[in-house]
Amino acid sequence: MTLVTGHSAALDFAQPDPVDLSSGKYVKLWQGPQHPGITGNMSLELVLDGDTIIECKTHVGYLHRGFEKLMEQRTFIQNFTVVCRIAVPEPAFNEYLYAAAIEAISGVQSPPRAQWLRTLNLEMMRLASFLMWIGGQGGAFGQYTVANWSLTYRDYVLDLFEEMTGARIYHMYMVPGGVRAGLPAGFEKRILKLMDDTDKLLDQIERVMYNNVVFKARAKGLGVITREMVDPYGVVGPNARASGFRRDLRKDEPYLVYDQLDFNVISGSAGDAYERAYLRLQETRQSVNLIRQVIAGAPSDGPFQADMPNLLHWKVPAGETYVKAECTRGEYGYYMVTDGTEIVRRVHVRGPSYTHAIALMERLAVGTNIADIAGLMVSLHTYPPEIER
Amino acid sequence: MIAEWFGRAGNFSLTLLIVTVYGLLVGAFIERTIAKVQGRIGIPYRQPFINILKTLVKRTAVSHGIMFYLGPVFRIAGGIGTLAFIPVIYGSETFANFSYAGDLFLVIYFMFFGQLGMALGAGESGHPYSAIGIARGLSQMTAYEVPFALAVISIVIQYDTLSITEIVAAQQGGWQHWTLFTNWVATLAAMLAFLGMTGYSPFDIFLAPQEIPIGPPTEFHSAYLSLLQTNRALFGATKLVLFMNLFFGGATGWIELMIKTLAIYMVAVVVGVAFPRFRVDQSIRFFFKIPTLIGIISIIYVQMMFTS
Amino acid sequence: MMSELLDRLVRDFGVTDITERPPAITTLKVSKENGERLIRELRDREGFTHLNFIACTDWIEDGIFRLIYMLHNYDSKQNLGVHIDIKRDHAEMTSIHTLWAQAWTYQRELREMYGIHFPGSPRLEEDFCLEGWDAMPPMRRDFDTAKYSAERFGHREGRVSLVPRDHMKVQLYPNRGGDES
Amino acid sequence: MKKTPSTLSTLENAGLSAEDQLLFSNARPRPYEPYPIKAIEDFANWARANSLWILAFGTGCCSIELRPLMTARFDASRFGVAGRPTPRQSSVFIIGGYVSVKTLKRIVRSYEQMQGPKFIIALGSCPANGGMYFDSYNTINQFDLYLPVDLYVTGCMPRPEALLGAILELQDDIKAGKCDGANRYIEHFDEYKANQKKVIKDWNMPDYNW
Repeated sequence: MTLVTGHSAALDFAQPDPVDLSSGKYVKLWQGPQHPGITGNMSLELVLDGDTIIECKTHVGYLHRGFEKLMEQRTFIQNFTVVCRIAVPEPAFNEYLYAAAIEAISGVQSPPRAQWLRTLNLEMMRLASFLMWIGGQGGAFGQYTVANWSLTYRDYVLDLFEEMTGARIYHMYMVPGGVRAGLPAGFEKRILKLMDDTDKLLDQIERVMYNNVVFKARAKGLGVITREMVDPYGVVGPNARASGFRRDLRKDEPYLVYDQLDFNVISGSAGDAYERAYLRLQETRQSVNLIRQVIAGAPSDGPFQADMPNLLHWKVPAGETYVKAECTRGEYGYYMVTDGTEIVRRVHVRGPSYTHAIALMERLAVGTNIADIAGLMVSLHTYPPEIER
Repeated sequence: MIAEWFGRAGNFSLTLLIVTVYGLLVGAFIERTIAKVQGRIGIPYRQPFINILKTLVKRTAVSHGIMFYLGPVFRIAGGIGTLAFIPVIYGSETFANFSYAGDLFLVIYFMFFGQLGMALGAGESGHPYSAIGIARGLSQMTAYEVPFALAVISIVIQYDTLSITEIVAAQQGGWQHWTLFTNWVATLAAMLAFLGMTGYSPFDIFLAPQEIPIGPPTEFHSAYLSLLQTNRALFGATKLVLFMNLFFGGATGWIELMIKTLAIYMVAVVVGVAFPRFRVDQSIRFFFKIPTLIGIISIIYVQMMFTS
Repeated sequence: MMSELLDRLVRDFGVTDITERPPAITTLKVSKENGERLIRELRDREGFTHLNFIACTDWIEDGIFRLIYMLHNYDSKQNLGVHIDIKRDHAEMTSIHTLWAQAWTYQRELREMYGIHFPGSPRLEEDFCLEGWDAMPPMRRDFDTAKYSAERFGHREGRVSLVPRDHMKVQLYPNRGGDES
Repeated sequence: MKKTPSTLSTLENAGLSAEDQLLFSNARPRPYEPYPIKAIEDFANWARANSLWILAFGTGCCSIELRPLMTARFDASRFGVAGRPTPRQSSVFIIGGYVSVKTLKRIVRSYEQMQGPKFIIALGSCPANGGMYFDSYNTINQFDLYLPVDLYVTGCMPRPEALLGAILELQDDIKAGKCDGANRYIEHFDEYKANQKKVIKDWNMPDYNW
């Protein structure tokens, strides 16, 4: 009769009683969708008592395109143009997971070189996404200098993506059975050069932003996720690691070539916005390091695509699977059901923002100062398009 | 008599024009400096002028009431009024403006005046972010005015006068006579207050585009906004001239004025470009602690050094 | 370890259709009545403390919605998918919003996208993604999104919209009238 | 000046409740004439073209390219472009890609609050003809049915260079006096409104957001 850790009866998920707005004591404020301090296109409905938030409701759906419905209208290969658009700043994880789900059901094995290239692509994506996040976190607290620096470096990573895949944002690089192309000539040299520069940039960012007394004053103690909250709220990824959990799918359930790479799971303890920000900086460094390892370890020749049946009328056997990968925000997953036809029966995309931006955000926002909402929102690292899909 | 007043008003108009244009140019220069730190090229020098022109020739304007009209007018009246009583160039009859024996107190009053008028105007716009911005702006202003007022009292005791012209006169004859060197404690307190006055990071919470879309002027547009933009340049330059007069020995020519004001402005910019912004309670706490303490020390210092 | 657990679940909850699926998940099926009790037991006693997601598949041929609750055990690294079949008409399921904080969000989405009712789930009737929706819940299989889009939004003159899956075949095998075989 | 198509002098505001109707203006917008002297109008247009303030509203995925555009790599501020957080002060609305029905409502609201002359740049193929979401139940297929578009930029998504090109193009058009989308919107106000109300089912805002 032992209760498993992480759950306590004291945690109450019940919705609070609605605030009596007609009393005139409170102000209702919409933050977004037309608001520069919101991440992407979503909105927060805030009720204020003075400067303090007493109620927060997340509204999503401004980006809803019905991806899961659209996927049920298209063949497996046609969906590759669709899936990458689900999470705009991080399309590569969608491509990988969609390909991995099909491979799991159909039993196709991608060759080793393709796995290394996929790992490279995912880690570059992680680096680009983290760089953008650092800029966002700086901007949310008014530190525009760092935002300009890091976004520029993200653009340099996008240049490398363009070399590797032919596209800046939406690559459509990973297909079932492998990847679309190998590396262009001289790519290794250029990426290693960029990694060296990025290391220097990250040192500078740490000096200017993370060691800054004002940044510390703003971020420390903001939006604390306690250890007890992690499991009941479904917190994953850096948000959970900053609260002291050593959970990383790359280590726990290794996929691709992560079991051959040398890295440690980074975790913190305080669980506040500063801890999360610092953890993400360390993970950015880790990502740079992993890219170096992948470049050193990747085989330079060999097939990068498995033999595939004609993709146009490929009938994937009936089955069901759930594949997941560690994206920058935590567990990203694809649940796929097939029924033996040329068209997928059902795809469900599980994005970590789904829990972070709604249940967790609504809880953390209560009691926060209105000035800190943008910073809190960014520190949870949420992307609206993966919530509403 | 009347002819003399007309002459002075004409001179003042000339000063006003020069200071406004100079303020706009300084604004562009500062923008470009910040852009360089961020790795950008930045706006062209003509950009602030075009912006004002563009807002002026907007085709439509929506009003929210009489106070909404008057807000920007009060604001620019505050800017003009502040400049009107500051002698811009020491020793020049043309650019002495309406400086008189008690002008220092009037100037400090006018610096408040514009902010209050703006608060009324933005309040009438009915936008909640304006109201929040006003609340933050006024409370932060109250906070930084304390060290500033203490510093001003300190130099009033030091020079035993309320006239800016006389304060400048007392600082002539070499850099060692500047308040910066004779009363560095008061200068330090005033420069910390200056960081709050300019509205750069870390004290730009009342604008804070990421949190409350630019705060008080959220609803102002078209011609109202062009007035506010003009005032921003004018008021910014006026504050620089005031600080230069009080603490940095004033200026006897335009070139000296430019060098000194730019150097003073750079202090705020260098801090601003490296820092995120404080929350309003943090910034108030900041001003009430060290700068206020320094201000009090400066008065004690002055009492010991100059009045014995 | 896993088989022990599954044996116990069969005994106590009458779960059926236990299937191992690649890459590393186990799915099982449980009746609607035992569903909430099973999930609570898995969470509280067996260490499945992480709810990955709640999703639904519309099996219109069989007249059922298949709900899937994907659970994860962080200690033993097991993934368990709980299938619960409910009837398509008057679809209703016990709410589990007291177990996980994010569960009501999923239930709100399922209410909007499939029309499944979860009695007691908070803010269930609020709009989630759609606003002012007046047609059938869009994720049901019998909802024709292309037709709806054409009627509601129209198409620009000159744009030819083809059924993607047929069009590619015609493009690639023009001589055989799109017959690829 | 062209006549407005409707003979009604005020708007109905039928979507609002009785007490809310008192809070909102029901005046009809009127089209605006250029300055009578051409040289002044040209000068005004030159100023408008060289000071384009973009409304900070990322409506879709293409708006992710606005960040590289505004930051150090591409730095659009060289051309007088700046981001503005409030619709009252901005003059350019960049539609970032596909527009869902829920966002369209907010776009209309933000657009009407902008002060004329105002311009719309639509990015990507989705606002032009539905793009890859042509069969989606929640995205509109032709943006110019609902609001007047001054410039379309093709691509999925358009690169920052394409956006810079679009801004330069828009500047040329404004200088030539060709961008009068705001006037077109008001002249054909009833048609645009009817189209908007056809897709936005729960119309609970005033007919024109002053």
